[in-house]
Amino acid sequence: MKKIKKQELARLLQQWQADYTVLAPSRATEVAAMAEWDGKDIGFLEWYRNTVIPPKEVILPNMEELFRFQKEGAGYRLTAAAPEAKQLVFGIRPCDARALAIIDLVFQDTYPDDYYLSRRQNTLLVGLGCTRPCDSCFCTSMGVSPGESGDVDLMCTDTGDELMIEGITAKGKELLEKTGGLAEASPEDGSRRQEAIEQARQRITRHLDTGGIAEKLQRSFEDKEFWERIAAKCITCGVCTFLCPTCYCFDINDEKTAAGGGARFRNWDSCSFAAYTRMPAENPREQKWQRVRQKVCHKYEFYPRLFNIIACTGCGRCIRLCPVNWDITETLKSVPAPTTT
Amino acid sequence: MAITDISHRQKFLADGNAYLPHIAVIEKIIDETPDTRTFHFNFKDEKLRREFTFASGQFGEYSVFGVGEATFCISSSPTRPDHLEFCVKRVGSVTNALHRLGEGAEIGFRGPFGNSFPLDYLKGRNLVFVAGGIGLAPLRSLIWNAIDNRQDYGKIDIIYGARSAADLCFKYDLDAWEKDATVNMTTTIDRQDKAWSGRVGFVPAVLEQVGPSAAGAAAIVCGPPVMIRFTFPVLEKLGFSPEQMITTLEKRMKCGIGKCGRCNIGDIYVCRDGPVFSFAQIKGFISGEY
Amino acid sequence: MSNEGWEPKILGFLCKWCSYAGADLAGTSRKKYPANIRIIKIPCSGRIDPLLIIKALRLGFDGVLVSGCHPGDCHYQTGNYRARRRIAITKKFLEYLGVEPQRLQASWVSASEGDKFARVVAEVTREVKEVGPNRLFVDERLGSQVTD
Amino acid sequence: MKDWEARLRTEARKLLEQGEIEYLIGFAPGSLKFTTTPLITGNKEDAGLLVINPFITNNLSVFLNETRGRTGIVAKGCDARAIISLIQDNQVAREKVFIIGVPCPGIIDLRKVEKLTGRDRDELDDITLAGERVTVTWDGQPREFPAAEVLRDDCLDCTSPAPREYDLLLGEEAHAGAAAGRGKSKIRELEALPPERRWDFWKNEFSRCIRCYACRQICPACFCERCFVEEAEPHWVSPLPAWQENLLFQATRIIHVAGRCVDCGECERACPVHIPLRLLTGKMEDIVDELFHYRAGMDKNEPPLMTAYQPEEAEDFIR
Repeated sequence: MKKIKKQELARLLQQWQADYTVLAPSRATEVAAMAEWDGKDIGFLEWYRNTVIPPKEVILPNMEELFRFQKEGAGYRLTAAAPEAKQLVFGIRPCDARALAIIDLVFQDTYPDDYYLSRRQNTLLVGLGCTRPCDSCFCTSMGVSPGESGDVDLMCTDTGDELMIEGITAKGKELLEKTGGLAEASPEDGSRRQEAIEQARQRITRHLDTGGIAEKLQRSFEDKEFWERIAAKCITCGVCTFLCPTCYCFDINDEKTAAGGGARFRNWDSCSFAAYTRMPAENPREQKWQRVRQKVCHKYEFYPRLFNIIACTGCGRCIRLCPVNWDITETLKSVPAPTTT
Repeated sequence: MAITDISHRQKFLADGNAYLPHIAVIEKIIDETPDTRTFHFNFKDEKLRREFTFASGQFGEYSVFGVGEATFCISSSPTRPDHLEFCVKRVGSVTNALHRLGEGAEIGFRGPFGNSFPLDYLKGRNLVFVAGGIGLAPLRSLIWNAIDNRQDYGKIDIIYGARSAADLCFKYDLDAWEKDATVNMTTTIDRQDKAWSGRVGFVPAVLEQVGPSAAGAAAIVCGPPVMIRFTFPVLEKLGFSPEQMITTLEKRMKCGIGKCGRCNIGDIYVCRDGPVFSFAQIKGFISGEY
Repeated sequence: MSNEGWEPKILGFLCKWCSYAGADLAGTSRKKYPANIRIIKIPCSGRIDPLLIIKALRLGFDGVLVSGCHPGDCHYQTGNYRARRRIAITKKFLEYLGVEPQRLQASWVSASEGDKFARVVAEVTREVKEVGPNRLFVDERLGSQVTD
Repeated sequence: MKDWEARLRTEARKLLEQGEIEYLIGFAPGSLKFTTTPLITGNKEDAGLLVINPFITNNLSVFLNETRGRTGIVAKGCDARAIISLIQDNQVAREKVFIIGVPCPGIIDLRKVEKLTGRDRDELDDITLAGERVTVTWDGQPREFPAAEVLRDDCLDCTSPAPREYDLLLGEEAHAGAAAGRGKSKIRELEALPPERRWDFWKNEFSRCIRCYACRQICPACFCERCFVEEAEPHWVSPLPAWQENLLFQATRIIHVAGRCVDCGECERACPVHIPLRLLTGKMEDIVDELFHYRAGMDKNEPPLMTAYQPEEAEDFIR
């Protein structure tokens, strides 16, 4: 394990900037998001708790060009851009890093998704443990520790004046090896780090028992009355899904220009929208309660059945950003317990 | 930024980027009904044309560049590989754009995607095809496939209906099957119609009248959702087990490869795990939401 | 960018009962007016939706003209009055967003006013020309959506 | 406000018990600090959950299409105007609603509190509003501020904090915008800019729109069964979150709700990326007032702005 004084962080990031496009928490666009680091400002160490826009945006952007087309005579010419340069995300939280590990499963499945996977491969994640979790956070209930992560390449822990830096993956360890200006952490540093991790864990105040949740949901699937009650105050906007670090659903759309050219893009989509599944003849999820049910069950029932993991990391964005304070933890707590028949 | 020309890639999905279409040329357009057309197409690239293979029941994603993509099954049979076909009803922006294209126009094609009709299970059985409207499109791939391998199958019953005589698709096929002594063809329309001298009645009711035996048979059903919902109970009454009833589901799709999420039903993605399912697989969810 | 040789493209939404016939009359009586206008026939000026206006600007038209029947003459009694409110609001609002007011124009032209139609098109074209090309919505990535 | 809350609970329970109303729409405590959440219920026991505090931010009239029978609804001044507007537009029948009016002292804008205190909302101990003063407590220390510094902009501009239409009114007092007009100072600044700077401003703001449609979904005036954005043929607006399409969507939406929008400010609050939508709705309110001397949701018997006309009006721009 290595360490660095917090005020030295800019020098460290500058060093990494030589080989990577460095992204770090930023408020340049009004709300916190991962954005290209400006080469000096490390003020985020003070204000940053988590981003509003989840870092999945770095790997799965809300508007991603798939390829371009250009009309040539009677036909078309297609061109695709090469993958982008290597990037390094500094400061990703353990919940969001876990979220990427979770959605990796779907993008690796059956037909590998070249766009997602190449970005993923080209991106180095440097985690930063939480010291001030929000009151909406419930990561510990989802198997995530706010202070540590195995889902990043390098993990940093804030021990007050210093950042402890640990290599997690081979890629991360290699970078750490190459990085100059770091001090070796002592055993005392190690125990201070352990203390910080433990403290972060203690600061999580929201808890959810997910035991048997998939089974409960499966049994309640046809309980229309329950779902109508749950859905009543939902306004079916896309806030919770778009800003969820594990929501990966997308749409594909073309944009064209006057000169017969254009591009195909993919953009985030949401199962909260009626148009998402609407077909000319009918819509399997026309009703609000059906869409709310889809959102909840996809995360806590279908995804676990497919990939053996719940598609939620307890980041709490859906709770704190919801315009009507629709709280997923309350919903899950109110799923009727299985009745023995 | 490096730009690569990908117009002439010769790799199919298995080892290529599944989002990039291959360019295909529309060779022929057939008006099926006032709002439905069949397009014959072929890949622009010679090598792709030779090497492309698919199975009955699989689908593709078809692009009109600048408008978008839509999902259609391949409606021709792999036993007749000189060209490929798909059938389009005019309902939205992409389908309208396809209808505006003429012969010689270039489109994009991604596929083939999805599973296919279970030929191993069907071989040696009597086949009962039940279709409504444009729902015949996916089945006709299998029907021609079976006819071209006639010795592999038992009796073939086809029960096909549409709202009116004008809405019957693939009339040239209906004629051919009518004339084929090895096929028992029944065509019906929903309501009496001056231009029609044949049978009148809804598909499920006509199916009951025809009453094919369930013994050693399999029923393959495709049509509007409401027809499918009423057809399964009739088949049950005729003695078909849920495993003997096969259908192909239509859902809104974008990616075709089990990622974008909209065709998700429980833990399946219709595009990746379907679109062909037995009633045994889907009866759990067909009663409720789907 | 130089505007030399540039001619504005103006989209005209014309009520079929009056202005469209007025445009027809201008044509058949060989009135000269600038060829800058592309015409869409609408059933009544009351059909105009702010969406149509903004969409036209989004597509790159340099100006939009909505033309209907004179007050009191609407085939459907009140369509043009309703259009008037809508256009008034749209114009003020677009101006606030930063759209030059000259880009949205309105006129009352009856079926017998071929002359007036020609004059309106000439005036609108001149005013839009003065403001210059519409680059409001130009896409930095892909270029313009403007179609001919 | 505590008295109002107690009275509300009693009255609401009585109304449900007596069958005067079948449903109740009000506010219950939220699951996070300083939040409330809409309560939509037919169960009289739930009346005990009702709260009235300076955090009852939602405009509950958006839920009126959720209930089938006669519905009791808790309404602040702006919410009552939204209901009136819905009545004018035949979206809600007056008889269908039982309006429980709350004379609104103003709603606290938590983003303003965060800016003022330099603390995130969950790190504050308490926020109390009393008349013109607000007390915010953090690290155990209470600190006092003028209420105008933390009230929502739309509250600062509010001219009808007391509901204009109600069946039951909690309390009597209602301060009409202590600092009326203050909430629109940014609009005035924008107006003073040259057009291209204004366009650049909006281009920049809308480039971060993620197209979640929270603004539309939270809006009581956006009641179309199918929004133009979802039309497939023609595809008026691309679903791609490009700034052009985002602005095309929002500009059209704001014009569509002209004369219906009561400037309740909910779209701006709901926006997860903080696009200052009130700079649009507030301006639209001004335009409608200036051109037609009309204000949305003031009188249920008045015809809606866009269906009415005066033979002689707003002619000057027409050739």
